[in-house]
This record gives sequence, structure tokens and C-alpha cells, in this order.
Amino acid sequence: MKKLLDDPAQAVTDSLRGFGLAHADQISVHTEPNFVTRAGGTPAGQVAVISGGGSGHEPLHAGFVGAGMLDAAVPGEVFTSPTPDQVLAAVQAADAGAGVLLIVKNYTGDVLNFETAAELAEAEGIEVASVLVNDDVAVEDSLYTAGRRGVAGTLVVEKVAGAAAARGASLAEVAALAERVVAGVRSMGVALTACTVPHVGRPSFDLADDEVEIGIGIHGEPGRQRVQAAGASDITRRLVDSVLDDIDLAAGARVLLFVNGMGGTPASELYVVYGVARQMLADQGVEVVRSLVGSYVTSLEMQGVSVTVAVLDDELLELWDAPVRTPALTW
Amino acid sequence: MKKLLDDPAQAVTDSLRGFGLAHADQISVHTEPNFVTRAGGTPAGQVAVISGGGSGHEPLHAGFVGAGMLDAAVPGEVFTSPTPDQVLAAVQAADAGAGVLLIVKNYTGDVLNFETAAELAEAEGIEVASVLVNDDVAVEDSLYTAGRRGVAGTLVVEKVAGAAAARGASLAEVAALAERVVAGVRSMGVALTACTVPHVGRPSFDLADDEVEIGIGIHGEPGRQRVQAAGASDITRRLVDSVLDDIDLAAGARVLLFVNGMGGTPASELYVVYGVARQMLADQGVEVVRSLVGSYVTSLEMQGVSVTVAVLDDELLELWDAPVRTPALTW
Amino acid sequence: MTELDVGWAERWIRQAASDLKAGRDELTELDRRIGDGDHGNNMDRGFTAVVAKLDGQAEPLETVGQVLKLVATTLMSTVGGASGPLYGTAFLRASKVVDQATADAGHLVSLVEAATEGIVARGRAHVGEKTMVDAWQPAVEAAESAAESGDALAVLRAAAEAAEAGAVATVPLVATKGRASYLGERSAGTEDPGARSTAMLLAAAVTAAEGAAA
Amino acid sequence: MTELDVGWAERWIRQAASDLKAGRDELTELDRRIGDGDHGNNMDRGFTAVVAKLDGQAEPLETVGQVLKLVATTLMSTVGGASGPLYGTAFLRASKVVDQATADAGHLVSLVEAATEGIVARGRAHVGEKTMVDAWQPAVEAAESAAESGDALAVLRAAAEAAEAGAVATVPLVATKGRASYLGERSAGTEDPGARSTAMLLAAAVTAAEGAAA
Ligand SMILES: Nc1ncnc2c1ncn2[C@@H]1O[C@H](COP(=O)(O)OP(=O)(O)O)[C@@H](O)[C@H]1O
Ligand SMILES: Nc1ncnc2c1ncn2[C@@H]1O[C@H](COP(=O)(O)OP(=O)(O)O)[C@@H](O)[C@H]1O
Ligand SMILES: [Mg+2]
Ligand SMILES: [Mg+2]
Ligand SMILES: [Mg+2]
Ligand SMILES: [Mg+2]
Repeated sequence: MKKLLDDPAQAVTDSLRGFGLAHADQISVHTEPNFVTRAGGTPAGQVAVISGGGSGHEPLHAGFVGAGMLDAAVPGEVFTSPTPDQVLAAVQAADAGAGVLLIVKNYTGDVLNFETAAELAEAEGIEVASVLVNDDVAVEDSLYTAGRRGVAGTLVVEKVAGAAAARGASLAEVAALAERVVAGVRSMGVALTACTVPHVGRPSFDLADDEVEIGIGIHGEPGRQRVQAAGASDITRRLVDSVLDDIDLAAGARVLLFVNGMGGTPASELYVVYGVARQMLADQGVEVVRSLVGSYVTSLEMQGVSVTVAVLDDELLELWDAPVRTPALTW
Repeated sequence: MKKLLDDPAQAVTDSLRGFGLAHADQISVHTEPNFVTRAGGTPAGQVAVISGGGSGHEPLHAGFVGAGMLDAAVPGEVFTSPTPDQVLAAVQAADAGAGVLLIVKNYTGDVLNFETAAELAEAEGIEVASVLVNDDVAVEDSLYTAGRRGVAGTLVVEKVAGAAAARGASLAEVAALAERVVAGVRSMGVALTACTVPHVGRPSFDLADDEVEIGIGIHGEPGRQRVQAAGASDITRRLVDSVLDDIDLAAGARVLLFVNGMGGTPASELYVVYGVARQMLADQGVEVVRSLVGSYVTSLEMQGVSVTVAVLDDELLELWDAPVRTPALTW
Repeated sequence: MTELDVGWAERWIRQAASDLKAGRDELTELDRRIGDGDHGNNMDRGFTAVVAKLDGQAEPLETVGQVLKLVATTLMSTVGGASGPLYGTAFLRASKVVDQATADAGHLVSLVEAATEGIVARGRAHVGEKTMVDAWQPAVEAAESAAESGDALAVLRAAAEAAEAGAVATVPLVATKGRASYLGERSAGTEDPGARSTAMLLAAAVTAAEGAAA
Repeated sequence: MTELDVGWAERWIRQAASDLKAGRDELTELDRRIGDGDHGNNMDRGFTAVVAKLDGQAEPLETVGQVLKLVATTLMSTVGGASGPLYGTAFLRASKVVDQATADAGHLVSLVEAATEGIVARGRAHVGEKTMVDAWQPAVEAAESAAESGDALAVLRAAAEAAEAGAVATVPLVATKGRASYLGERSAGTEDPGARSTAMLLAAAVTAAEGAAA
């Protein structure tokens, strides 16, 4: 394992410290416990939008803290949900009197820790709402699983919720808009290589030189299916087909197409995938009205990609387009 | 070799096509020959700023085409300088009557091809100036080398030149400002892993599991020195020491600190390196007034990092801060 | 042995910390195969923090419940992941049933029952879903059967043996809760990491009690 | 043989294209070791394009110079890298010295001289800097010596043999021009890829001429 880290046990904190120094104009890093808030705090009277989860998915979530998106982010250890007291501290710091929306990716650990934090916050009189993101079509949402996972679609939920809060919407309104994004967002990912968690020191799964793992999550979990490595077109088709199988898109539907790198994928390859996915959607009569291409929701240094399709009605489109100024996303 | 590509011979064109579709609001992709221009073209009467070079360094250069930075970019094959006719076509398309600045990274291939293109353009009556970027302190600028290479510092030159052109500066003024950046920018890089050029199909060099390559360029070239892999602090110290040895920074100097990922490095690790580098500069009394952390000047999927220090006087700082709206850099 | 005292409780937790450190790589490997590879580190980080807290106590703790409560709050604030709140809740509920300096066989049965109820209340998993519940639930039943003897050590031994067997029995199961459920059929063939850490935890309780008996 | 005709020139270039395709991996490996690994692909891409251009000619080319000029412009617009403008300039200069349907020994000497001057003018490298000049310069001298014979094939053979020896002689050199110069001392021990492709190119000229002689 070769990584640009010192003590693996301190990796999250060391990285956060650098992040705080590099972006002091936009965010403030807090330690013991670790969390990140907007520089200057949540504007008074505005709903605070908070997300968090295990580290290793950077820039998610801390990279999206700033005007128009998140008011706070709570990073756990690598691939490990943050603890309730971390979340509680972020809630206390970010609440500006209008309540807090917690955006939680659907994993047992995240759900349990955020749930506990929400109970603690409510006990202190802070109004809390939660939305669960579960966009990963690789997992069936059935009795036989912990439900679909939350993956790259989380970015879209965070962007829309943050824009709604910035517009002055109430907690109930922000939560309802976030739920509307969740209802219409689906993702599917593939890994060409596994990733190595620093304190584990070896790859999260073993993949032969001619194999790719389809239907991975974002924690280096093994995927749904292991297949022979094929070209970008073949792989992209498998991803987009899975997404389109899961969500009913009327011809003429207007969507965001988000091609997300898993951390170790060159930008040039993401654009190849984007080109293929775009054509497939066009063939279905689906209109791509917005695009995002980049490594935003990652699994450490994993090579791979996920494709996310999010339905954007007029209101969601307006919120997506609203200004955002964060370390990792600005327009 | 596992890559999200179809035919390796078409990789550059396939990627450009996706890039063009994803960012149609900001850029236009031209093929046969390949080049990229600003959507809507260079504003009339404004100096056109153009750069280019081999592909495989994305988002450099095409990702920086847009308002406030480049007017055109010319991507060659992977790690291969573009041909003179490509460059000429871009010059013809981007010239808005005020002349063209060519920003060229100092490699024999780039120099020869851009030189030829400049001659052809001048023969057509287009005013052309060129600036050579040579920020890589891994290479000695001596009789015994082709001179220092141009690496991540190129981004800084492109940003400043683009901002100057947008402000209405003349070709001579834009070129002089670009030269001022070049005079004060230095970089040094390290590779933890090699990269694989698509049509070659095997890594560009062989590195043992406990070795890192210090003083690499951005083409998968072997570096200056191969050392046992140590932690982030040790590696960062080697990079920053080399930079500080090369450039005389008075205490109180104000600089941009740019920590650049080589393509396959997780963002979290870049921030660890940033934290160490920042501390080292502080210890020298050097003031970091601006920061940039991300994978902007890459070598395909290589894992590694480079550290760039650029001196910013008041005018350069103002130009660095000027608004920019491109696919890969926006503020 | 009819009773175990607060010294046993502390020895239990220190023993657990050292066993979990020794078992870290085993737990990591199980979680790497059907989860995300952090369970060994999560448990080690949590119990290392617990030991630091124990070491840092100005006054000696007076009841078994106080020891367990310290474990609960420390795990809750240092582990994260799924196992953090689950073990945290387990120890919190258990702490409430032994509010005194010693624990007899009946107390120990209640302790295991309360812990298991806490886990089920939080995680909503049932036996057979390939989670730590598959180790805790048999432990409850075995502890209850052994309680008649009135022998505290016998209760712990019964619980630990049943947890061990329960953990081993998770190997062929297909997970329907937690991260391993994403793998579907591919989750069969590997022991559940949380069931394994549960077996380690209860075995440490026995080791600590045997030290007292010797 | 006193003269070679335009048919030879075309056969030369087609032979070179096929030899460079066969030698692609060898050139790639040399460039991978002391450069950036693209020289094999650059040469193959360029000469494949040249052959396509030759195939696509509506009218047969009439002079040796026309063939060489087509090579020059095609390499210039398809190769890129350092070798693109260098070989492009070499063929452009060479094309100007044989403005007729046949080339005698004297023409061939001028051809090699002009090509080499073009490379040196563009790249500003001298013998001993571990570049393609180390193959071209000895070829010039050998061609000049062989010219007395008046035998066109002998001139080509002399040039090709000298280029081959010159390429091999680059192995121990430390590069001071081009990408390999970045490696300093580490560039010694590997043959220069551009010198190797030069040797291939001149060997192909001989093969094509021998075909005519046979
Ligand atoms: N719903 C649940 N109920 C009970 N135990 C669970 C549940 N979900 C997960 N677990 C337990 O948690 C263990 C995984 O813990 P850990 O790896 O620390 O957390 P994470 O899954 O968040 O990475 C599993 O092996 C399983 O025993
Ligand atoms: N200044 C120069 N003069 C002559 N030949 C040169 C010079 N620089 C490089 N070369 C030749 O070019 C070859 C490399 O070509 P190629 O790999 O195609 O381009 P690049 O170096 O741009 O990747 C070298 O092996 C060397 O023979
Ligand atoms: Mg985890
Ligand atoms: Mg090259
Ligand atoms: Mg786990
Ligand atoms: Mg090369």
C-alpha cells in the first residue's frame, strides 16, 4: 500500500486540517469531534442542511459545505459512519433557529448514528428532519437487503436542498424538495480496481486483470456481478440499462446526467463514458438538460465510474442552477 | 490494462466528443483537426490565449477554455505534442484581431510544433507571441538537458494570461505578464505508481511496492530519483525543499500554494500534503495568500502529487482572483 | 461462584480490549469479504478508547453498571459504523440492570438479555439475518437455562459457548441486514464479523471471571 | 545500379511503413525506458497515414521529390511529438533536391545531406547528444564516401549501415537533448528511439532498392 499519509489512524484528521487551511475563506474545520461548518455559519433564520458519513468519499461531503449547499458536514473514519456526538455537535453549531435537515445515505451505520443524533438534538429542542438517500440500483430494495444504498445521487440532494434553504424555504419545504430528488434519482457504478483502506493496508477485494466489478457501492464493497473487462461502451451500457430498468422515464423526460469518477479514474475516461451514456439517453428520447462530470463521490483511489440520472422538474432545475460556492462545486 | 475506453487509437477523439457535449454552454469541440474553442469565440478585439500539448493531462488544457482563461486549447495524441496544422487551425479560429499568445510547455516536441505553427500563422498575417513554461525543478536548466520542463505551473500562467486578456491588455502586455508568472513559479512532483498509455498497454515505468519516484514529469517519464516510500511528511518535504532550493523567496514573500494530484490520487491525500507544505512555507516566513488543491495537471491515472509555488505580486494576485468560468476552474 | 464484582467487570472490558486487538485482523478480513473492511478497526478503536477512559478515572468505579455505562458512552462516541450504536445501546441497556457492586447469576442473565434487546431495538434484525443477533440470541437462551445452577461463571460460560456456536452458524447464511445484505447470495460462506466480535466479547467475560475464581 | 526511379521512392516509403509497424513495439519499449513511450506509435501512425495518402493519389506521382514531399506534409500533420517536425523537415528538405523522376548516386547523397541538415536546423542537436542525429550524421559521411563509385545502391547501403552503427553507438551515451535528457545519467544503457527509427528508415530504402536490382 502506497499512500500520501503519515499515521493511518490520523489520516482523516490530518486531511481535514489541510482542507481547513486551504479553504479558510469558505469553511471552518472543527476537531474533537470532527465536523466542518460554513465560514461565518448558517445565515440567521435559514434552515441548516447537514450531511455526513464515512470518510474516503471526498469531496463528498465536506467539499460541498458553503453558500448554496451544505451548512455542515460530518466526516467519520474512513468508510465508517460518524458517531452521534459528532453529528450532534455539527447540528448544534449549524442550527440557526430554523431547524436542521439531515441528509443521510442509506446504510445501517449511517441510519443508526444519525437517528441517535437526531433524538439527542430534539431532546435539546432543535427541530430536525431527515431524508434518506437510496439511489443505488445495484441493490434491490427488498425484504432481503438493508435497502438500496445512497451513492452519488447524494450530491444532487445536497445541492437542491442547499439551494432551497438559501432561498428561505422552511424545514418542511426543504425536506420535501430533498425527498422529491430522492424519488427521481438513480445510480449504478462499476469498479476497474479495488481500493485500499489505510488502516487495512490491502485492497478491499481481489479482481483479476481482466475483470471488472459491476454494481459496487462506494465503500469498496464487492459488487453485484463480476464480468470480463470490456470497452467503455459495453460497460456504460450495463450501467445505464440498470438505471433505466429501475426508473420509469417518459420520453421527453428532462434529466441531469452525472458521470462520477470513483477517485482514480482519469477525467478523459469519464468523458468517454459520458458520451456513450448521453447517446443512450437520447435514443430513449430522454433529454439531458444538465450535466456533471468529475470525481465527486469517490472510494479513495478506486478506478471506476458511476452513472447517475436525476429527473429535474422546473423547480428542481431552478434549484440545481442556483448559485453555489463551495470548495468542490462552484457556479 | 483496464481503462474506460473503446478503441485506444480513438480515445482522444471519443473523450473530446463527450467533453463537448457535457460543456456545450462553455466550449466548442472541433475535430479534423482536434481543437477546442470558447463557445461564442474570443470576444472581438481581445488577445486570444491558447495552449495545448499532448493529451493525458486533463483537465489541462481544454478544461480551462472559457471566460477569463483560455480562448482555445489544442490536444495532441496521448503524451504527444499536437501537430502544427492543429495549432494553426486553433490560432485561426481564436484570433479576434488582437493577436494570439501561445502558452507552450517546454518540451522539444511542443516547442518544435508550436514554433512551426507560429511561423505559419505569422505568414498569414496573424500576430503571435509565445511564452515557454518551465517550472519543473526536477530538471536542471543546463547545457545538459532540454531545459526545465513545463508542468503544473502552466495552469497559473494560463489563468493570469487569460485574466489579463479579458481585462483588455495588449498582446505584449499579456505576454509580459505570462513571463512574470513563469519567472516566479516552480514545481516538483512524485509518483507512487506509474501510468499506462492506452496504446502502449503497460505501465510507463516499473516501480517496486515500496518505492516512489521523485522528480517525475507529467508524461510518465521516470524521475530523478527512486527512494523508499515514506510517509506524506517525508515525501512532501523532499518536494518543497527542492522548490525552495531553486527559487529565492524572501521572508514575507506572498505565494500561491498549489497541490496538484497526478490523476489517481484521492483528494484526501492531497490535503494531507497541502497541510505539510503549508507548514514548511510558514516556517520559512513565506506567506501563502492563495491555495489550489486538486487534480488539474495529470498523468492519466498516475498516483502521485506535485507541489507548485508561484510568487504573486499585487498585479498577479489581482489577475489570479479575477473571475473565471471554465469546465474545470470557476470562481 | 455465586457472585462477580466490579473488579471482574473492569477485567472483562480490559480482556475484551486485548482480545479484540489480537483479533483485529481476523475481524477486518471477515468484514473485507462481506462488508467494508472496517469492523476490526472499529472495535479496536472503540475498546482502546474505553481502556483509556478506565485508566483515566480519578475515582474507582463502584458498580458493575457504572463500568458498563462508561463502555456504552465511549463506544457510542468513538466507534461509528453500524456496530457503534449497536454495541453502545447494548452496554447502555445492560448497565441499567446491575446497579450495584456485585452481579449474581440472575444479574448476568438480565445483563445478556438487556444487551440483546437493545441491539434488536436499534437494528431491527432477527435471528437468521446474519448479524450479531445470531450470536447474542443463543447466548440469552443458554444463559437463561444455566441460571438455575445459581453459578455466575456457569451462566457466562453457557452464554459464551452459545455465542461462539451462533457465530460459527452464520457462515452459511445469506445476509438480509447490514452491509453484507448487498452481496445477496455471495454473502454466504463467510462468518458475520459482528457475530464473531460478539463471541470474542463474551469469551473475554469468561476469561475475566475465571481469573477471579482461580 | 546507377539510378533509382520514382517507383523505388514509393516502395521505400511503403517498406518503411511496414518495417515501422513491425518495429512499433521495439521503438515503444526504447521510448518507454528513456522517454514517454510514444515513439513507436507516433511513427506507425505517421507512416500509416502516408501510405493511405499514397493509395489515395488520383494521378501517379512523377518525381522522387513529390513522393518525399507527400511524406513530409503527412508526417508534419499526423505525428506531432518531437519526431513529427524533425522527420517532417527532413523529408521536406530532401524533397527539394531530387526534383526529377530518377535519382543517381549524387542525388542520394544530397538527399541524405539535406534531410540531416533539416533535422539539425530544427532540433539544434549535435552528434553525441543521443538523438536521431547520431544515426543521420554518420549516414551522411558514409554516403559521401560511397558516392565515388557512382552506384546508387552502394550509397544507400553505406548510409544505412552507418545509421545502424550510429544507432547502436547511442546505447552508452548520456542524452543532452530531447526528453531522455531529463534522466541524466540514467539515460545511458538504452538505445535512442529516434536513432533506431532512422536506422529502420534507411534500411527500408536499401530493401526497396534491392527489390529493383533483383
Ligand atoms: N441491523 C443490524 N442489526 C444487528 N447487527 C447488525 C445490523 N447491521 C449490521 N450489523 C452488525 O454490524 C456488523 C458490521 O459492523 P461494522 O463493520 O463495524 O459497521 P459497518 O457495517 O457500518 O461498516 C455486521 O457484521 C453485523 O453483525
Ligand atoms: N533536439 C532534437 N534533435 C534531434 N532529435 C531529437 C531532438 N529531440 C528529440 N529528438 C529525437 O526524437 C525522438 C523522440 O521522438 P518521439 O518519442 O516521437 O517524440 P517525444 O519525445 O515528443 O515523445 C528521440 O528519440 C530523439 O531521437
Ligand atoms: Mg463501515
Ligand atoms: Mg511524446
Ligand atoms: Mg464494516
Ligand atoms: Mg516519445
